[in-house]
Amino acid sequence: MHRDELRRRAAEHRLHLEGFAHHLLVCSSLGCAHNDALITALRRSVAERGMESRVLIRKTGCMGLCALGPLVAVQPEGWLYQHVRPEDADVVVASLGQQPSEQLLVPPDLPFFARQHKNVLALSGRIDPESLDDYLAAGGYAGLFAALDMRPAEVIRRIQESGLRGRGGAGYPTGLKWATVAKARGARKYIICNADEGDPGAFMDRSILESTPHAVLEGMIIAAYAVGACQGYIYVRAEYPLAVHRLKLAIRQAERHNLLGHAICGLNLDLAIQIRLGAGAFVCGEETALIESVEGRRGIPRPRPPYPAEKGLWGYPTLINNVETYANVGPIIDRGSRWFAALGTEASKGTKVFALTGKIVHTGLIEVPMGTTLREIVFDIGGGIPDGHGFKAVQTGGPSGGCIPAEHLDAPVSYESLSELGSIMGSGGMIVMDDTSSMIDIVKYFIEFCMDESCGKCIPCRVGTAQIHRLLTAFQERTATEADLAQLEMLCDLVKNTSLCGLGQSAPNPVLSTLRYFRQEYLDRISESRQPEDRP
Amino acid sequence: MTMLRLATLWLDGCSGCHMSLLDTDERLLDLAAMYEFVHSPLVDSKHFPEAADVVLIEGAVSSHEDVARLRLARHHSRLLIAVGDCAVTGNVPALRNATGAAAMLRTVYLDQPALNPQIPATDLPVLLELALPLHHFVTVDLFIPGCPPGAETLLTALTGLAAGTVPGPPLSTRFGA
Amino acid sequence: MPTSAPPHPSGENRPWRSVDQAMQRHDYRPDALIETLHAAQDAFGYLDGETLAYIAAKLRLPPAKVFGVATFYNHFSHKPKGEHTLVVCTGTACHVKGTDRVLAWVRDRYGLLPGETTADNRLSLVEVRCVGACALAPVILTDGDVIGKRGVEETTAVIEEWLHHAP
Amino acid sequence: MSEPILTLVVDGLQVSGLASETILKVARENDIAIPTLCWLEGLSSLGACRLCMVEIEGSPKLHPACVTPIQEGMVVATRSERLHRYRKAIVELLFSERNHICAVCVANGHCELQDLAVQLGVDHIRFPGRSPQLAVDASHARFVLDHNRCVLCMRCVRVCGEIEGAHTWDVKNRGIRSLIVADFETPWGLSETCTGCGKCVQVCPTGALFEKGRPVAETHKKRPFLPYLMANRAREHR
Repeated sequence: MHRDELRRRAAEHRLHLEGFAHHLLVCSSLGCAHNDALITALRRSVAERGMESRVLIRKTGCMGLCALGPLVAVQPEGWLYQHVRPEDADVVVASLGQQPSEQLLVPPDLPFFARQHKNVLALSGRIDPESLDDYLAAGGYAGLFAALDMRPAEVIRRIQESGLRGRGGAGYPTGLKWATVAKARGARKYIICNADEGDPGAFMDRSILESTPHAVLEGMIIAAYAVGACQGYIYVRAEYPLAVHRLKLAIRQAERHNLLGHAICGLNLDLAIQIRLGAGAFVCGEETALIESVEGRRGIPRPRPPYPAEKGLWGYPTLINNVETYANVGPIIDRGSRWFAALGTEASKGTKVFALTGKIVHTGLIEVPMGTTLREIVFDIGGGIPDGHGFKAVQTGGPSGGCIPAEHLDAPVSYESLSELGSIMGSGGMIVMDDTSSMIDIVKYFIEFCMDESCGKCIPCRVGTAQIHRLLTAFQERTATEADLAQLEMLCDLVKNTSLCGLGQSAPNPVLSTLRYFRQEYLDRISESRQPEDRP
Repeated sequence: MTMLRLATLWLDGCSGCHMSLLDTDERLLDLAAMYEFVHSPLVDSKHFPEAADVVLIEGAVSSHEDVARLRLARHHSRLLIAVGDCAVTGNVPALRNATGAAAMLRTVYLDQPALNPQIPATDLPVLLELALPLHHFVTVDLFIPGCPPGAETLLTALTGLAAGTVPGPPLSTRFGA
Repeated sequence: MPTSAPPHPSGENRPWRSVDQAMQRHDYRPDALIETLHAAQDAFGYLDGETLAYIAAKLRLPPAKVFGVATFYNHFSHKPKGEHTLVVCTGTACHVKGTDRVLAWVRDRYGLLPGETTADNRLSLVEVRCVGACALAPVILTDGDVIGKRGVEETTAVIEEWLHHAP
Repeated sequence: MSEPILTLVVDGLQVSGLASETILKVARENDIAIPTLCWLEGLSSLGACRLCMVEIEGSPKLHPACVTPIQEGMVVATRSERLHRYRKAIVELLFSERNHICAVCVANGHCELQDLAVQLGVDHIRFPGRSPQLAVDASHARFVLDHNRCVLCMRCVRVCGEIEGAHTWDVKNRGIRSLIVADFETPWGLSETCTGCGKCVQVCPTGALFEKGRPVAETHKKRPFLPYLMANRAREHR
C-alpha cells in the first residue's frame, strides 16, 4: 500500500473509533494478566444494557501502574479504574456517562501520572497492540512516512541533531552509529533490534513490545532506510511469549500492508524482518555475542574492534539498537529533532523509560525526562517506601550497575550523573531497597548472576567472578577477614580492567558501589575470630 | 656474626623437603656455622622454642593439630618460610580436596582390597575437610615452591637469609620442580 | 559419520515435523540451529541425545557444535519435565521480595533444587532469570499461570493448593 | 595496491609492520616477549586469556596484543607494574580454577602454565583452590583428556576445527562450568568424528591432553608443527 492509502485507512479507523461514546481500555500486558474473564464480563454487561453500539471494549498494552492492576481506563472520561475484577464489570459499565465509581477510581491527580512525560509510552495503554489500524489512527508510522520523503543522510542528520543516545545501557550516540553503518562498505547490510532484555528487574522492552510493537518496527524500517539495510532481525527473549506473539502479528500485518517486504510503500525500499528467539543468556545483550547467537552459535563475545558497524552479522556492516532506541525514532522524525532535544539535559536528551520495582509503593513502568531527580522518581512518582520503612538505596543498571544511597537522591538521572555515582543508566531497571535490605545480600545476588552468565571465554570474568562470589559468601556468613576485603578490592579492579566484554568489565560495579557507599556493612561482617595473633 | 635460631616443622608432607635439606651434604656444616637448629624433626626437641628467627615449614595444613602447630610456630618465629609445594599450594595432600576428607579415608581404608577393611578409630589425626597451604592460616614471609625444592635452592635461601639479603633475587625453583 | 543419513527417528510417532519445518524455514543453514532447538524443545519438552543427533545430521553440523550450543543457553533443558512445572522467577525485584525464600521452602517441602523433578515425576522446579513481571514480584508460574503480588507465605500456600488440586 | 607499512613504538623501540599485523606479531618479530596462553601461531586469535594485554598511549583501556592491529604512530608498552600485577593475578586465577598439581602431572616441566608462573614470579596462589571434581576421559586408545588440568584456552577446539577440519571438540555449558567435550559429550574413544590425528594433544599447553604410556614429567609436545603444516598445505594445494 502506498502512504496515501494507509493515511486514508487511518482516517477511516479514527472515524470508526469516534463513533463510540465510550471506550473501555483493558490492560492486557503481562503485569495485568488474567483479564480474559474481565473482558468477557465487561462485554456481557455492555450487552445486557444494550450499549454495544456506544461502548467499545479494547485490549491495550501497559498503562504503567502495574501495582494497581488489573487496570481499566475509561475514555473520553479520563478515568482509570484499579484492581478491577470480573465481578466489578457492572459497576464499571454503569458508571459510563455518570459519576466514576469511587471505590475503583485511581485518584486523577496521582503524582505517578502527573510527573511523567510520555513519549515512547505515549500510545502504550491507549491502543490495541494487535491492531495496525489502531496504531495508524493514533498517528503511527507518520515518522516513517515523513522519513521516506527525506534522503537517508537527512534522516541520519535528524537523529544526530536530536541527541538520541542508545537506550540499551551504554548511551552511545545513535546518530553516530547510524552514520558509521551508512558509511561502511559492504555488499549488504543488516539491522538488528536487541530485545534480549536480560537485566533481571527490568521490563521496559517487554512492555514496549507488548504495547506498541509497531513503534519498534517503524523505528527499524526508518533505520534500515537510513543505513541501507535490507534484512533485519529482532533478537527477543524466549521468556517473553506475549511480546513474541505480538511482534509476529505486527510483522505479518506490516508485510500485508506493504510496510515490510519488497518496495515498501511503493518505493524503492526492501526490508524483511525476522524474529530470532534468545535462549536465556545475559551475555547475548553484548552486541558481538548477540551476533554470534543470531548466527546460530554459542553467545561468545568477540574482541572489538572490528565493531559490528564495520563487520557484524556474517561479516557485513550491522546496526544494532535496542527496543527503546528504535521506539524513539518514529516520534523524532515525525515531530522533529528540536522537539526531542528540548527534553532532558545537555548531554542526555529526551525521556527514559524505567521499570520501578522493589520496596516501593507504585511499582510499574514510568517515563520521565532525563534530568528528573531520583528523589522525584522514588518519592513522588513511586510513592515512597511501603510499610513505614526508610529508603536505603536505589539500584540502577542491573548487574552492571550500582547502588545509590540516600545522600545522592537529588542527583538528576542522566548517563553522566549516574556514572559519576558509580552506577550506570543501564537499560532502565530501578530497584528500590528499604532499610531492611542487606547490601551484601543484593551484591552477592548480582555477582552470582554474573558468574552464572559469564560465557567463560576470558579468565578474569570466568574465574574472577567465581572468586569474588566466594569472598562475598564469606562476608555474608561473617567469616571474612581484613585480607579478604583487600582481595575483594583487588579482584574487582582486575575483573573490571581486564575482562573481554562489557559483562565482565561491569560485573564488579555492584561491589564497588557498595564498597563506596556502604563500606561499614562489609567491615561489620569481618570476623573477630578469624584474625589470629600472627607474628610475634 | 650472631647465630640465627632455625626451626623446621613437618606438617602434611612426605618429608622430601627435609630430605632436600639433608641433601646439602657437607654444606650442612656451613649452615651449622650460620644457624642453630633449635627445633626440627631432625633434632631431638619436644616443644617449639619461645623465639626462633626462622622457621621452615614443610607440608600442607591437613588436620586440626597442623593448624595448632602452625599457629604456634608463627607466633614464636620472626620469619616463616613455606617450603615445598605442599606448604605453598597444598599439592598432593590437596588431591583430596575435590571429594573431601571422609571420602579420602574411605578410599584409603575401605575401598582397597585388604584383610579387615576399617577406618582406624584411634591414631588418626582429626582431619580438616580441606588440605590447604600455610598462607590460608598465617602470614607467610617467603614461599619456596618445588616438589621438593632442590638442596641448592634451600641453601641459597638460607645463606641469603643469614646474610640479610632475602627475599632477594627470585629462587630458581617452580611448582612441581 | 554425522554427515551420513540421519538417524532414523524412533518410530513414526515422534513428531519431527515441527522440527523439520523450522530447519526448512531457514533452508537448513547453520544459523537455523538455535531456532531448531527451540522447535524441538517445544515439541518434545526437552532435548535428548537422539534429538540433538537428528538436528546435527540434518543441518550437517558437527555434533560437538550442536551440543555446545544446546548446553550454552539456559532455556534448553536436557531432562524431561514432570507432570507439573513450577517456575520461580529469580529476577532482582523478585529476589528482593523473597523468592529465595520460596525456593528454600520448595527445597524443604519437596526436596527439590532448581532443575530437578520429584522422584514420582509429579513436579519439576525451574528457576528463571526474570520473566519481566517485576511489578508483580514475587512472581511464580504454576504450569504457565503467572502468580504475583503475594507475600512469601501466601505464595507457598498457593503452590500447595495448586499441587493439591492439580490433576 | 600493496599493504601500507606502519611505524610504531613498542617499549621504546621504533618498529614497523604491515597494517594488517597485530601488536603481538610485530613485537615478537622484534624479540619483545609478551606473555600469551590462548594464542598459538597457526590458529585464529581469540583474545581470551588476557595475558597479552598491553598499554597504548592515549587509551585508558588495556588492549590484547594478539588481536589489536597496529596503527601508525602507536606507542605501546608491553611491560608495566600494572600489567605485571594483572598478568600475575590472571595466572593465579587459572591455578585456583581446577586441580593443577604439578608434582603428579605428566606435563611437569613441559607446561606453559608452569612456565608462565615462573616467568611472572608466581610463587604461591593467593586465591583458594576451587577443587572441582572433574573426570578423566581415558577411553581413547592412545590419548587421555584430564579436565583437572584444562585451562580452557580452546587451542584443541580450534586446531580440530580449523586445521584438522573434524570439529570433534567443543565446549559444554558456559562460565565456570565450561568443559571441553567431544561430539555429544561422547567418550573420546567412541567419538565418530575424531580422526585420532593427535593435533589437539600437541597444542595443549598443559597436561590436560596427553599421550598414554608416558610417565609423570615426560610428556613433550611438538608445538611448532602448525606453521609448517599450514605453509606446506598451501604449497601442496597449489
